[in-house]
Amino acid sequence: MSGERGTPPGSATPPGSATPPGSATPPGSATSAESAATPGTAAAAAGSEPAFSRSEMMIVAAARELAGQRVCFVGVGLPNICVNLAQRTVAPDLRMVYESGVFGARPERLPLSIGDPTIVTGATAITSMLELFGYYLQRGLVDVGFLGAAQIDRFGNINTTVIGDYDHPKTRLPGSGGACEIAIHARQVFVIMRQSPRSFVERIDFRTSPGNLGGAEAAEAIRRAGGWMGNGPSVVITDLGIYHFDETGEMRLDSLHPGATLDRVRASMGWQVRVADALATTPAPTIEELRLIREELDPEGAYSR
Amino acid sequence: MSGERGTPPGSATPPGSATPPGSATPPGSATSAESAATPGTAAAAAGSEPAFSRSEMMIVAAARELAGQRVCFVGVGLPNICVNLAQRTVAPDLRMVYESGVFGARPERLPLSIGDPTIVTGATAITSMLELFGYYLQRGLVDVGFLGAAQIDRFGNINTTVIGDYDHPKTRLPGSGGACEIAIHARQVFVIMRQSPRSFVERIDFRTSPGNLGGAEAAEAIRRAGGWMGNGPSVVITDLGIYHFDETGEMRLDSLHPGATLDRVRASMGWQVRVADALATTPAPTIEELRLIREELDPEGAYSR
Amino acid sequence: MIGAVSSTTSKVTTMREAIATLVRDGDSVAIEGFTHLICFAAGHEIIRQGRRDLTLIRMTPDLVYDQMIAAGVARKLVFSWLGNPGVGGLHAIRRVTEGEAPTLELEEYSHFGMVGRYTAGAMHLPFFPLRSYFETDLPVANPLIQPIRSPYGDETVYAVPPLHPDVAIIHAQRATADGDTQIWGLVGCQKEVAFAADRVIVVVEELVEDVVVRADPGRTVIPGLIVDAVVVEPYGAHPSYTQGHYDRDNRFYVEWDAISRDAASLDAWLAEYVHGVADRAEYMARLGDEVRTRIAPSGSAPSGSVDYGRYA
Amino acid sequence: MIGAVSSTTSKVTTMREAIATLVRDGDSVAIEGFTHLICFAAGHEIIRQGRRDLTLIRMTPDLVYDQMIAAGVARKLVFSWLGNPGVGGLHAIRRVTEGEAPTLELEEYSHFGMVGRYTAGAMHLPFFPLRSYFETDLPVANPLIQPIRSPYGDETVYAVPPLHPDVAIIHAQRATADGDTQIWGLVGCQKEVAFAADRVIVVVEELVEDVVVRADPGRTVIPGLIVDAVVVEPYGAHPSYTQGHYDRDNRFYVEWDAISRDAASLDAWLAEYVHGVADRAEYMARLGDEVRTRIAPSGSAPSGSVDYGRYA
Repeated sequence: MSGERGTPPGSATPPGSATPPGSATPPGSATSAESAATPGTAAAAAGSEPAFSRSEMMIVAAARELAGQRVCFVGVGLPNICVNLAQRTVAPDLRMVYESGVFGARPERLPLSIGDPTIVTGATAITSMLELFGYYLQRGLVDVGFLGAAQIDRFGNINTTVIGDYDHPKTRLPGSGGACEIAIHARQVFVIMRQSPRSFVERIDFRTSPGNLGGAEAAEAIRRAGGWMGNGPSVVITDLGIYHFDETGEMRLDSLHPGATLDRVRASMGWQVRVADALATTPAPTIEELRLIREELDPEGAYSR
Repeated sequence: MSGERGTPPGSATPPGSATPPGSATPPGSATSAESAATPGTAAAAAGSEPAFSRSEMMIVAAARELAGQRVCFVGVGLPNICVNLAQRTVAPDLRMVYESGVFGARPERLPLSIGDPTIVTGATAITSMLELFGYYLQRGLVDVGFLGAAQIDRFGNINTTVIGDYDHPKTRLPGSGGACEIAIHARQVFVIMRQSPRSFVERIDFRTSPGNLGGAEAAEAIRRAGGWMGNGPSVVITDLGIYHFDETGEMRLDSLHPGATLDRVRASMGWQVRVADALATTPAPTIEELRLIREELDPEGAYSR
Repeated sequence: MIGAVSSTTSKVTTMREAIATLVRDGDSVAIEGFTHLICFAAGHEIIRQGRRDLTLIRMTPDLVYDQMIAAGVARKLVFSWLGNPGVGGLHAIRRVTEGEAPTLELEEYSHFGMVGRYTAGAMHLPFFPLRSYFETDLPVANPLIQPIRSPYGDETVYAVPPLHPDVAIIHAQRATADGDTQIWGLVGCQKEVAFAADRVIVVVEELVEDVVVRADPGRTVIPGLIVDAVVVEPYGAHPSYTQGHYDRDNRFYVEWDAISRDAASLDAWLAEYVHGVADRAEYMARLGDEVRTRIAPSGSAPSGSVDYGRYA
Repeated sequence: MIGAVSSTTSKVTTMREAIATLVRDGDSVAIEGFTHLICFAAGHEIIRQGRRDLTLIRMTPDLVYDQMIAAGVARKLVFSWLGNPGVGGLHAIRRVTEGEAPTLELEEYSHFGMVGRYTAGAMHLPFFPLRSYFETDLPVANPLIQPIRSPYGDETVYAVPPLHPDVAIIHAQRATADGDTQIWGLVGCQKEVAFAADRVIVVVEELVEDVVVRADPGRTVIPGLIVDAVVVEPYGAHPSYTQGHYDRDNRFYVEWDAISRDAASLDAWLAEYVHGVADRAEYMARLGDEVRTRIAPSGSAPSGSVDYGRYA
């Protein structure tokens, strides 16, 4: 539970974003040693590029994944910055949906919570939560659902409920919020979380939100038979790299962030991870991406330092 | 179908009020011979009282039945005048509900239909129809539902769907509208209709809205087992008298309107009607009641002549 | 400002183009609006373009469906109340539904049943449960109304299946070019049918800028996200009404009773007011200026403004 | 005017009287509001009056329930997400739910499950169907989440049971003395929980005349018909917010994380800000005038007015 202490304001666990208070490495808490090391490495590799933090790299990588998407269910915290950055860069027409009942939000400031008044003023539509979950999400109108997690397994199944036994938990996490239904009905699910052996596990303690279950083929059959609108997890973005899911439904490392190493990736996961034959290096943040984060989206650096 | 021809504007069949276009004696179409006869009789009986029509007597009698009620589901046509009259006389706090999605209507004019814009302007609340039927009616918040009918039987079961066989009807009536659920969930059901052997029948051709089914005891057991919020029909007001339902669930004539006779009542019903031991005579309309109808509610006499 | 959205593509088109593109022979089509906001303009264009074999869906088939059915566009009607509200019956529909050989197929519910069907469609539910239909003949007449047992206790209620019209046509006071649509006054089931449908045509009295909608997001009923075409058609709901814009033309509802009593006079009316005009503007011109005066509201009734507050 | 309604009885009372009269030991109580309009004032009064054995119901138990549970009013919690939104965990609740011998009973759903429970309650349905919970451990953890087979095809979805709180407490911008209540901004499930409950307490920033509500009936969320008491309590939602009136007091949400980390500092806070004040006015006075300035919106954002039209 040490990760929770000292968590900066606004950085964790809004309803539905489901990053739990007890997660080992909460957003914004990258250790200073690594934060310092990474920019140096990246800057050296890329010549004239500016220094950047591991959090900034994670945010930028996640934002780029939103290219071409129309409708995104936004969790506060890291997803919120990612989505706002994407709207200014790769996805200018992105509509932000908040489970509190907002469609087409245009927050004038970074929302403090998933129901901040700034997401209401100037939005396209306010809906009851019945309508938001029923008419928008369950109807299949959400292209991307952004989830955090306390634990994830190789098939992208997610736990945000408890660590330990359900009735006598070691850690009581927030629970599902909207995560269970977002995982089922968002056309794609993006997961953003920091890696650690406690969060990337062989076996999650509780399945709050279904991913690819025990494998892609069976999961796909179950989805279609049950009328799920979603196609399961499509990408996991961490502080070390970018994972997609291969044809068997298992997470595969496709890109390493500048400065990260395969050894470090392997040391922060509870299973033998698959690695793409043509493992890429994530392009470093551009000057403009960093400017947007630092000057417009998170001038106080709550999420990105 | 002759009754339909010449029906005056605004007199029949709004959604949910369910007085069918094909009913034998539509509202407002009392024959002139009887209209002329009744006032004379009544006036003679009551000395200084003014002349009134059979329709006016029916409206006044129905309005008085609303004494003490809080929430009434209003059908346009006769129920609308009755409810407005009641609000000015015996039920000043009556809230009018329209199935189109209005609670607490304050129409500035007599609405032309159940969704007239005059019921919206100045109302307490507009709701979706899902909410109106779900949160208000099915939840049990409606005290009185006012229904018309093409056919009614001795137990207050109602037909507004077809005359004849369903697949090959002699007359295609409007159908349920909201009548089916109003009959089930309004705490009490008032029925207002003119009597004739074609409308007060031994056996209705189609049961659109349940009354006391085959008798009070079984009906009550079925209502409670099925979670109905209503208690079934409580009063039938016609152009000849007022009926309540006795302990067996059967219609019983409790009051004869001035000028009406038992013989005429019996001649206009398809079954041997029960008559209260202490059969009353409906008090004639007061001067004030008639003034309200003639000057405020229906100056053109569309419903009341 | 954080989160500014770039301009979106305009969906504004003509009624002719919207119907030509989005309504096909054999489609199921719902022109909804509970007495309020009934898009007669779209119904007339469907007649003009000669669509056939439509399944018409509407809680309260009224004059617009009497006209469309008389014109031969439909093979089936899904509904909960048939009539000329406040006036009487629908004669064209009665002619094809009564007697020994009805030619129009009917699928019949109660109002709440239709609302439940739209809601199940809008929510992608396999059914919607209701406490209606108990001890009535409606489930016999329509076997799609099915009993369902609650998993809690031993109560049995009824279910209706989801309804997914191929096309929903929604009239409204105003929308943006992207289709963000606002309604005040009776909303009926406009939201539910729009979300339930595969394609959505929004027809408005007024096209407005994005800032007008965003100033009062609580008034938005339909997001442009689910809208395929926006048609600007003032008086497009005549002879029904648009709250705050114009009143119901009750004289026409009464006249329709006479017009529709025999097929010949009805056909003559269609020839003059539907086939005989190119579009809604010509229709209104043919009715004459007097009608606009007759159906004007008697005054204004402003809602007043509330403050959402800036949070910058 | 046809249909004028006579004046109705005022339901206006004090928070003390409303809680004393309407909230009883052992009741199930829902103080709802999804981040918006959370009635801390009512929660504090329940603590002051020493209620016991309550079942607390709320989609997102946050600071107000952390405070109430720390104060010992509850035996059970029904919820879908536990946390200090945007900040972290709820330490008082974690202390009674973690480890070998949790003392607070939990009944847990997803957000849509809770919404479905309220909706089923509001509609008097025996269950509400959802396409949630597939292939998750939630139905194992909570056996009230039951599979249900559709009567159409062979699909199986999940059902949740209706929720009927004994008392719902709703904060809102404004209401009449009879309880006709209007909200703008996030409505969450305020309407559903109010219709689902047996008793309803409405707490408002502002009491308004009937004509204000009737000028814009589309803004009405709860009718006085289902309201038992109206309490006028400016800033009654602090430290949460009321759209257009004041902002969330985020500083307090952050401070709560520290205050609540140990039981003693939490108790000291309760002693000073709950037990140590008589009512909301004293609470606001104790916070000091600075807080009002700090949480004021940065400007106004008027909705604009629409015209409903007179139809006389």
